Amino acid sequence: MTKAEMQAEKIKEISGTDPYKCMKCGKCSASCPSFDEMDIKPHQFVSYVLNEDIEALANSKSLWKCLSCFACVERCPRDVKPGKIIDGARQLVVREKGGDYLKADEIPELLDEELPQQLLVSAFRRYRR
Amino acid sequence: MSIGANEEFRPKIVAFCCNWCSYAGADLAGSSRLAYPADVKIIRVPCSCRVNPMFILRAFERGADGVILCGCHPGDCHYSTGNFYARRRMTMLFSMLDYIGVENGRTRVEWVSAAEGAKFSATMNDFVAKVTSLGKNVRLGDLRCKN
Amino acid sequence: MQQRIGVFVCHCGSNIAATVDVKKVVEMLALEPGVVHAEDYQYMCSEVGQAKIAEAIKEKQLTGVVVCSCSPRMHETTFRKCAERAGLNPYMVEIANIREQVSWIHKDMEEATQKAVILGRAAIAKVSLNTPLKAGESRVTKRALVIGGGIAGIQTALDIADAGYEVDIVEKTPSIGGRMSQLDKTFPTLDCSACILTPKMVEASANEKITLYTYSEVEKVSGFVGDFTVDIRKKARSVDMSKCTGCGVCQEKCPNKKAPSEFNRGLNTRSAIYTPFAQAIPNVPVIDREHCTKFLTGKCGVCSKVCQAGAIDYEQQDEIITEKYGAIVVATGFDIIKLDNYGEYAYDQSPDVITSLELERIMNAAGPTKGHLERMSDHKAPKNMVFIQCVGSRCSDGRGKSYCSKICCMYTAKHAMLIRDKYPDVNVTVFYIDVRTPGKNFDEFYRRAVEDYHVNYIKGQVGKVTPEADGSLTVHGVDLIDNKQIKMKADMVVLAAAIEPNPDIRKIATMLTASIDTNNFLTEAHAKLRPVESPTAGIFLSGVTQGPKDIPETVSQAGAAAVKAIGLLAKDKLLTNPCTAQADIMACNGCSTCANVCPYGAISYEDKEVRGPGIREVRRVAVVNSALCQGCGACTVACPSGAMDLQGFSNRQIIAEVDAICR
Amino acid sequence: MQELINKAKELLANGTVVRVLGWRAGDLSYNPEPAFFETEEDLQKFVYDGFCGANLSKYMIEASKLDGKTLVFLKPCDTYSFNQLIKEHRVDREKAYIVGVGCRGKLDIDKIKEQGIKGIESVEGTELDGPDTLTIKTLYGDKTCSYASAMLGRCHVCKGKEHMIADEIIGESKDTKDAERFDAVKAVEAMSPEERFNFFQKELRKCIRCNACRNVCPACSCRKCVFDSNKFDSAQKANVDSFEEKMFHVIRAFHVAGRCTDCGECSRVCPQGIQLHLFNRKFIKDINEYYGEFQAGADIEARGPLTNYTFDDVEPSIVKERG
Repeated sequence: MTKAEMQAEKIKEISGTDPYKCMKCGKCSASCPSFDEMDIKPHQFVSYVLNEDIEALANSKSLWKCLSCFACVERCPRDVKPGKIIDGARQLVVREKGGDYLKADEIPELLDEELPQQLLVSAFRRYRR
Repeated sequence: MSIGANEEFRPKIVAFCCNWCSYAGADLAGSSRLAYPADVKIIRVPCSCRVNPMFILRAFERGADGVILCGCHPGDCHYSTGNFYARRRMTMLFSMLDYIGVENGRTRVEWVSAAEGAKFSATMNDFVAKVTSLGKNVRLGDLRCKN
Repeated sequence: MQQRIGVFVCHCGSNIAATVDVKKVVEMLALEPGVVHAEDYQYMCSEVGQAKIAEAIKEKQLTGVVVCSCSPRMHETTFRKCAERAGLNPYMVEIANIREQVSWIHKDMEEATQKAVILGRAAIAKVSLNTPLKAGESRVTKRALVIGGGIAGIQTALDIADAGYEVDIVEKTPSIGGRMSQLDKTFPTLDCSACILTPKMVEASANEKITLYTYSEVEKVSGFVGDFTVDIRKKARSVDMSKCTGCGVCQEKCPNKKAPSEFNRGLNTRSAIYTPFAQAIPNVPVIDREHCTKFLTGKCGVCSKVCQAGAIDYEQQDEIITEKYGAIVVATGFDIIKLDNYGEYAYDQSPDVITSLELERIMNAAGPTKGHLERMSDHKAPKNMVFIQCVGSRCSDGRGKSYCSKICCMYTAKHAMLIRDKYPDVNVTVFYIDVRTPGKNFDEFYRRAVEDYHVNYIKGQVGKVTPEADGSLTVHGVDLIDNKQIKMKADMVVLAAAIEPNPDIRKIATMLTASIDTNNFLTEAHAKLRPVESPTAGIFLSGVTQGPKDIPETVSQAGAAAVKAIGLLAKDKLLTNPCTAQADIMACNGCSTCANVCPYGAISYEDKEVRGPGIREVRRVAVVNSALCQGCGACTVACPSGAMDLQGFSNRQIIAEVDAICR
Repeated sequence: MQELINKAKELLANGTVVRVLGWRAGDLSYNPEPAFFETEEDLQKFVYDGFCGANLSKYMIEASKLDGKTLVFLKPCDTYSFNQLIKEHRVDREKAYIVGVGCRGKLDIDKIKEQGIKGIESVEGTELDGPDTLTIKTLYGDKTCSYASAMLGRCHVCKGKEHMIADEIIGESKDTKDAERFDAVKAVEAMSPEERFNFFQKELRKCIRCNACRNVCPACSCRKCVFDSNKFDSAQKANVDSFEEKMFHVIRAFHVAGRCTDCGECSRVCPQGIQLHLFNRKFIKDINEYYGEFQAGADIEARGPLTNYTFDDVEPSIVKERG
């Protein structure tokens, strides 16, 4: 198994979703509040995983622009849940970096008025050890 | 009888399927290529109510490790009421087998419609796994063994 | 007597042979006791294959045949007929299912071959105990029942009546006509729905072979193919059908006009005494007792006063009609799904978000807006209209239906085109996932919408519809081709909601013991080769009850179902299944336990003289009426002495199979 | 006893019945046998005491085939069996004149022997209106024990002393129930599967297939038993390892499930002392729990639980869930 294949498998495992179920309707992208900020759009996440182009996904801006609002997860008619896929990709990157992410007590001074609350909540939910 | 450590135990499973729902469900599992272990051998009966407890005991006595009965969902019986009787009979029989100390995982009733090929396959996979984990059936073959 | 059994193993091309070593199966089964002949062939069901079986039967004087092939549900009849032609009793044939149960689900050749051998052995063990059986006969009631009075039911009934048979239509609502009567125009020709349907409705009502039971429901079904007995509940109409002239004065004068109109999908109201629509057949109104002031408070009675014919009858009771039928056709049609699970489309929040069926009523000259396209909120003409496709169709997330509703792409193209034609200044946008137009002149129709009428088709599902304070709607969509998110103002949004089988179908299927799938569509006897028959003999499927389809398809299926029903009614006698129960009078206790569990009342008791070794007495013993017995076998297990046995599935046969499998 | 004889004489004399089904003395004083009597003279041999435990209902199947009415003496528990037989068309109500006999429990000679009393010649005080203490004449002199301590196991869990069917009743009954009917079943249920298996294997190992249980059972009244028929390949008795040897009792219990009145005759007659009622009572307990209280033979109308159903019946998986 190549590295890309393994990574793709890992994303599927973390997200618990099956990208083959996608019928390319685009409802995820239609629902996404961060769509304009993203270089790879939510409906494309799925094909990146299917095509095992994890490198590009890992280096995309989208990975960090997703708010984890889960609108796409909620509305996806095929239960593919792009939000979970991008979450999986993010986990993959975070894990590979070997844990050099922020500690919880470093966060308050970095806080920005503009930062959406939801982002913080979901970040804590996800990265808390 | 003990099973050698490197000899994989393969159970003998008899599945009674009613002609109208479950046998058709098994056909659908086949045409949909939904695999389940070859240990399962199906006997076609017109209705779940045709299955006499004697048949099940006979299977166990002849060395079966598990017996499963599949029929139409309650209320959907081709003969209207057959599976209702089967349900009571099997409840009684299974309870009795459990009572005399036979592992209750070796018997099962599942309602599978003609459209439920996937359920048929999943049920058989699950049942085979369960029976395999129980190992070879010695108790029913051996209830009155005098050795 | 030792049986002489022939074994025939089919390759089914490579379907079986690719996974099962058929030569090995032949070799192993040839060793079984009683087997005097064993061979394999490419396609046993082919003419050549059947000839091989026939030849072996004659040459080797076979008394039993085992065919290792596909499911008996597929070719058991084929091989039985083949045996019969070769002079062997057809019930001396058994099938070992080594395709659906072996080659198609197993990959390992050794394992598959071994299982095929075991299944073959079980079939040999069974056939060794088979006895020749002879089919009995039962009579056919030359009358058909059609459940549902939409276009499918009407067409089926007309075709059956045309062939000279009596046919009854049972329709739940006050009028026949069904969904089609609610439609404005039909694709791809754009003819007016009512213009083509109404003549058929009139024809059905005028045809003396056809009896209409409107405002009626099937209550109970018993019997079997050729001889069903059905109870029909004729609900109290509160109007005497024989007296009513259909003048319509009662509806006009009825003071309570607040009941939501079912026919107009609740977009407006109707009187408590009503006919669903002007062309209703029969043109006799019904009092809706839940909304009628007379029934609610005891005061009023206006309709009774104004009725010149004296047809109003507040005391009328439901009536049960019991009738016998030879064949039953199910044509219960569809409804659209409830949209409760799709909050994002704001259907519940804005009256300007409507379903396509509601748009049909709005576009219809007899509808709530008299055919003017207007918003239901403020009755203003819309400027921008958005159509959303696949609402609840093709969903595997549990909120909607997994299937494609099939008709939405075409009716949306129709709506878009009609609106652009009548109101050229209205912008029409269609958000689609795929546009599916297989059908004669269908794609051309869709292309006209784009090319001639400039309907804006955008590939991408809508995420959300937001009602704004100014009364407009914001549609949050995406254009997947341009990879752009779209936020668009709309005055009206039309949802192509998924269709689903009539919710009553579960109850009806249970009564008919007809099998039904997880989506509540009735199952066909064979998906390709017997698409208009239920696996339950004598039950036929017409229209959407079998699966989503448009009008031309429905009409053709309705005709096909009619032909199948006619084919049944044309017979004077039916051969009955000879696999019936039989009581051994030597062992029968006469205890009545078997009769208690028989669903067909096929068992009675007679005092019979019994003679045997040392026995000569008159005993009360069970007697099975083989014309009524359907062969379920419930009695065989209930019988404490084992006196009751089932031919073709006898205790010894099943035990022999068990033994062969566990050997 | 004299009351019963007088009644029998009276009914024979006035032509109401042509024969009497009762008891006569057996080989041993505590072993009376069921017998038919046709004349007043015959009746001199008639006996009735605490050892007359047999359920006479089953004899009425044959009596129903004979001409004329038969007088039969039934204890309260026998009447359930008689009703069940009427329901199954095996006995003819019109051919029976039923005298319900009162009951203060029936005696089991083994229960006396278990108390260490040996060399028994006869037992006194066993009559219906006798004392609470039995006097046992033995080779070693007189011994005593309480009536209750000598009762059959089934009498301790008696269903009640009311006759379900009778033309008239003679004698007073005394309540004998001092234990719960399903306690023994519950005790087995409480064991682990291994213990249950070992328990039943030990019990069934004692079986010599004498068929006494089958022959005495009023529900096992089939003209031809499945174990004697070749329909299930279950007729060959020679092979001790054959299917029926192992499964005989399970199948027999299943065949009478829903029809067994729990009369307890099977356990009473078993020469090996196998607790056969544990099978039947298990089914009765399950039926009561899953399908509602049901007493076979309480009437002649109710549908048996295994020939009945409701849409919402428990699924067979309940056995597993119940654990």
